[in-house]
Amino acid sequence: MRYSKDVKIPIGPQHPALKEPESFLISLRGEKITAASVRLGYNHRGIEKACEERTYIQDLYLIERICGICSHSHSTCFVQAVEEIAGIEIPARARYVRTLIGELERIHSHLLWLGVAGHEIGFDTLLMYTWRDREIVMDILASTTGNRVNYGINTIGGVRRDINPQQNQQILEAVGILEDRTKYYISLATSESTLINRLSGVGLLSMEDAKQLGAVGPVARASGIARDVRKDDPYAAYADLDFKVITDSHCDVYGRTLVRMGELMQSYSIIRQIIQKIPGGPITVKSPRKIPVGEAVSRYEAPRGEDMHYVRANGTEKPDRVKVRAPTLANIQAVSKMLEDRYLADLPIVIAAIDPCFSCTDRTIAVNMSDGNKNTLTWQSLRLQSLQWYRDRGVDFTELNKKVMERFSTK
Amino acid sequence: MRIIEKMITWSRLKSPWVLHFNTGACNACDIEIIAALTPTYDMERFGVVLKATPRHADILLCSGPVTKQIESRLIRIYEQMLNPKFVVAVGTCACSGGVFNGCYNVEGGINSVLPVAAYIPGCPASPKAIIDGVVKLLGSIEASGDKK
Amino acid sequence: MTEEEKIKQELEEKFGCLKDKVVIKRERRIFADVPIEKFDEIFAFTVKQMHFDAISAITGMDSGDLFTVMYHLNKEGRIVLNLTISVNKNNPSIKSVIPYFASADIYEREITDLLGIQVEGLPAGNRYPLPDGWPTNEHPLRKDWKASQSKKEVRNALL
Amino acid sequence: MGIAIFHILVFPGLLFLTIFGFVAEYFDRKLCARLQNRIGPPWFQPIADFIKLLGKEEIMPREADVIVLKLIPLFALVACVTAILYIPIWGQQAIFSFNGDIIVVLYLLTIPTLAYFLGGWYSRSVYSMIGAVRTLTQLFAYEVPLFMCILASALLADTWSISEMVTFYNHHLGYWFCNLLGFAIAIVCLLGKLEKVPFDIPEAETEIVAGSFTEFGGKLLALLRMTFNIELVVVASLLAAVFLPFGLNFHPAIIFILYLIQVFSIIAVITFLRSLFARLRLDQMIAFCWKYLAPAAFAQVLINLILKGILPR
Repeated sequence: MRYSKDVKIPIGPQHPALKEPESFLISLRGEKITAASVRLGYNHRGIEKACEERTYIQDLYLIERICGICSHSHSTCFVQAVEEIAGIEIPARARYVRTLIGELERIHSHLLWLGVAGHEIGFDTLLMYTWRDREIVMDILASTTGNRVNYGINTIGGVRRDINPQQNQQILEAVGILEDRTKYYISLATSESTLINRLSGVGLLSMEDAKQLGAVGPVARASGIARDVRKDDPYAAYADLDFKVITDSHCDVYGRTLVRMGELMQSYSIIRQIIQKIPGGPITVKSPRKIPVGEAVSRYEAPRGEDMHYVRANGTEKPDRVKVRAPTLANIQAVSKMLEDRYLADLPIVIAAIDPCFSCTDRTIAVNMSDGNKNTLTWQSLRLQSLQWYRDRGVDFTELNKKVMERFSTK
Repeated sequence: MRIIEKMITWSRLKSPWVLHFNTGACNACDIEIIAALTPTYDMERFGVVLKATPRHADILLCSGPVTKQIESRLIRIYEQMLNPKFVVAVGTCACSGGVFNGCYNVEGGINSVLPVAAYIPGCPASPKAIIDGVVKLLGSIEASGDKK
Repeated sequence: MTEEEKIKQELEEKFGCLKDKVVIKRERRIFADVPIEKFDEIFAFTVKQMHFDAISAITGMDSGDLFTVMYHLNKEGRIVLNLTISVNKNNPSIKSVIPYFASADIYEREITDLLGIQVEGLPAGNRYPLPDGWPTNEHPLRKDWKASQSKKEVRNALL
Repeated sequence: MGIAIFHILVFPGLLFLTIFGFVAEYFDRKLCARLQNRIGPPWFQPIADFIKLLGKEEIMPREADVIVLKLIPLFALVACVTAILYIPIWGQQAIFSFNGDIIVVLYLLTIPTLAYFLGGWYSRSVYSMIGAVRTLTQLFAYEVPLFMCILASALLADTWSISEMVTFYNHHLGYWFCNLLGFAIAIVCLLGKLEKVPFDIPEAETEIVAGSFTEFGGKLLALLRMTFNIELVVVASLLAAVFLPFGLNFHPAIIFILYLIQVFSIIAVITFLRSLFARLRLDQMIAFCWKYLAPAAFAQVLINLILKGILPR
C-alpha cells in the first residue's frame, strides 16, 4: 500500500472529545489538518414527521426533547409560533416568566460550555469548578420548574407554573454568588497563560467568512457581527429590558470564550431586572384546541445562536408542517473552514467552540408499527400494549388502574 | 482458589471503569453523566473513572435510543470491550426508546441491540439516579460473583 | 410608512407579477408567493439590491398536490422575508442558491433527502440527515409516505 | 549473594517500589481531587484497579505485533527497578555505586519512554501511532534540559557517582542553594517525562483517545500502570537525592524517613502543577522547552563551572 502523504483519522462518532455522535474524517499531514469533512445524521430521530401526527400539546412534549441543554429555547420558539397563528395574546407575567427561565437556561448552558472547553484542552480543574457552580443554577431550575432539564413550563397560551416571592429571593441570592464566580473566571481567562495560549489564534473565522457561511450566535458575535435576536427581533419580555449585545473582534476561540462570559454577566443583570419589573396578574390564557389555518416563523436567541421554527396549521388540532432549524446547523458550515491548516490538537476545541448540539440538528421522526400489521399505531393501542408488555413481566398495572379509577370516580 | 476468586470480585466492585457512548440521545443524559463526575456528586469516590477507549473500560454507559446509523458503531464498540463487561442504559430513551420509540430511524431501546445489565429510568436520569444505578449494578455483580 | 411597507412597495414596483402577492403578517415578517419562472431574478434582486444578507433556512413542504419550498431570508437579523415557490410533484427540481449563500448547502441536502426534490447545482457530498444505507426512493416527509408499511424495505436495506 | 537478591527483589527493589508506587498514585489522585474540590478515590483504589485489570480478558489487535506488545511493559519495568539500585535510600551509600552511575541511571530512565513509543507504534492503531510519534518528539524537547541541570550539580560535586554527590553536598550544605534553578527546571522537565498535564500531549484523552496505550488492555495495562507509578517514584527519588541532600549522618532509618518526605513533597509539587495548567500543544511545548528551559539549564551549568573554581573544596 503506497503510504499516502496524508494519514486519514476518523474522529467520532464515538470519541471522548465529542459529547454527541457526529463523525469528522480528518486527513492529517504530520500534525497539520489538511482537509476535514463532516458527516451528521447519527442523531436523526425524525421529530418533524412525528409532529405532524401529534396534537399541539403532545408536540410541545416532543419538541422539548429535541435537545437536552436548550429545551426551553425550542419549546418557547414553537409555542410563540402557535400563539401567533392562533392570535392568542399571552399575559405579561407569562412573558416575563418565560424570559426568566430562558436566561437561567442560558447561564447553565454557558457555564456547561466553559467546563467542556476546559476539558477539551486538558484543563480538567476548570471543568470541575464551573460544573460545581452550575449546580447552583440547576437547583434553582429544579425548584422553580420541577425538573433539572426539560422544564415543561410552557403551554399554549402562557406558562404552567408561577414564581412565588420566596423563589425570587433564592434566585437573587444564586445570581449574586454566580456573578462573582463568573468575575473570577473572567479574570482567570484573561490572565492564565496556558489557557490563552491554547485558545487564541485557534479556529479563525473572519467577519466576511462568518457572514458568508451564515454563522450565528456567539460564533458570529466573536467575529464582530453585532447580531442578537433578542435585540433585533425582540420576543417575550425582551422589548422592555435593557441589555448590551456583547461582541468581540478576536474572531477566534478566545473571542468566543469572552463573548460567552460577557453574555453570562448580561444574563445576571437581565434576571435582576425581571425580578424587579415582573407584573402581577394571571399566568395563562384559555387557548383553543384547533388552531385556525395560517403559518408563522418564530425566532429565539438560544445559547448557541438563532433558533428558528416555522409552523403551518391547517385548522385541525395537528400541525400541517413543523420545521426546526437549530443554531448548530448554521454553525457547522463554518467548522470545516476553521479547521483548515490547524493542528490536530486544536480540533476538539474548535468543534467545542461552536458548542455543537447535534441532537437539535437531526430531528425528523415517523411513527412505525411494532406488531407488524399495516395500520398506524394509535396512542390508545400503544398504551394497551405497554400494559400488556409489563403484564408479561409479572407487573400488573390493571389493579393499580382500578384503584386510581375508583378514587377518581368517588371524588 | 476461593480467596483469589473473592479478591477479583472485590476488585471488580471497587474499580468500575466507565465508557460513555451517546447513541442518538438529546444529550441531556450525557450532561447528567458528566455532572455525576463533578464535585457535587463525584463518582470517583466509588472508583468510577471516565475512560476514553473501549479497551480500558468495563461498563458501557449508553444514553439515547439507538438510531439506525449508530447501531453498527454500538455493536463494534461493545465487541472491542474486554470481558467481563456490562452495559447500562441511562435514561428512558436508552431503556425503551422513550418518546422516540417506534420511529423509522430509531431501533428502540439499547436492549434491542445489546444485552443490558442495568436500566436507569428518568428523562434525564439525574446524577443521583445514575450513581444509584451504578451501585445497584455493582451489587448484582457481587451477587452473581458469589453464586459462581 | 414602516420599513416593511417600503420593502413591499419596492418589490411590487420592480416585479409586476408580485402585485398583491406580498403580505405583511406582522411587524418584521413579510411573506411573498413567487412564480417559479421569475424566482432567480427576484431572489438575486432581494439579495443584491435590497441587502437581505443572510438565509436562515429553506423549508420544504408537501402541501397536497404540490411541493412548496420556502426561503427564509433576513436583513441585519431584523426583518424576515419568506419567498415561497411551488413545484409540481412528478419531477420536482429547483435551482440551488449556493452561489448567493454557501451555507444553503446543508439545507438543500436536507430537502433532497427528506422530500426528494432535485436541486440543480448542488455539489456531491455526504447525505444529510438520513443514514447511508437508506433506500434512495424513500422520502419520509411526504404525506403519502407512511413509516409503517415501508419499515420492512428500510430495515432490510439497512442491515 | 542472598543480600543482593534481597536488595533487588524486596527492599529497594520490586516489592518496595510496587507498594510505594501504589501509595504515590493514591497520594497523587487524592491530592488532585482535593485541589479540584472533589472527595477523590478511597485508599485502596490503586490496588483494586490493579487486581481488576489482571482479572480481565486479553485481546490482541490482529495486525499488532504480539511479542513486542507483551514484552514492552517488562522492558520499562525492569529499567525503572534497576535504576533505583544506584540511588541512595537507606543511609548515604546506594547499594551499587561506581564513578559514572549517574549517566547509567539517566539512560535507564529513558528506556520506558522508548518502550512506550514501541508499544504505541506496534499496536498499529491510528491513534496509537500518532501518540507514539508524539512521545518521541516530546522526548527530544525535555531530555536536554533535564540532563544538563542534573549533570550541572554533578559538576559542582566533581564526581559522577550519586552517592559521592550526596556525601559532598551533605558536607558543604551551603552549595545546595546554587542548584535551586536546576531543581526548578528538572521538575518542569519531569512533567514532560511522566506525561503529566501541561505536557501530557502523547496521551491527550480528548484528541487521540489514549495515545500510544489505546490498544493495551487487561494484564498489559495493569503492568503499564504499575510501571507509570514506579517511574514516578524512581524519578522523584533521583531528584530528591541529587537536589535535596539533607540528613548529614543520622541513623539510616532517619535518613530513610527524610527520603520519604522529600519524595512525597516532589510528588505534591507535580500534582499541584498538574491541576493548575491546561495542556499545551506540541509545537508550543517544544518552543517552550527550547526557548526557556534549555538556555536556563545551560546558564545553570555555567554558574556551577564558575562556582567550582571559586568555592573552597
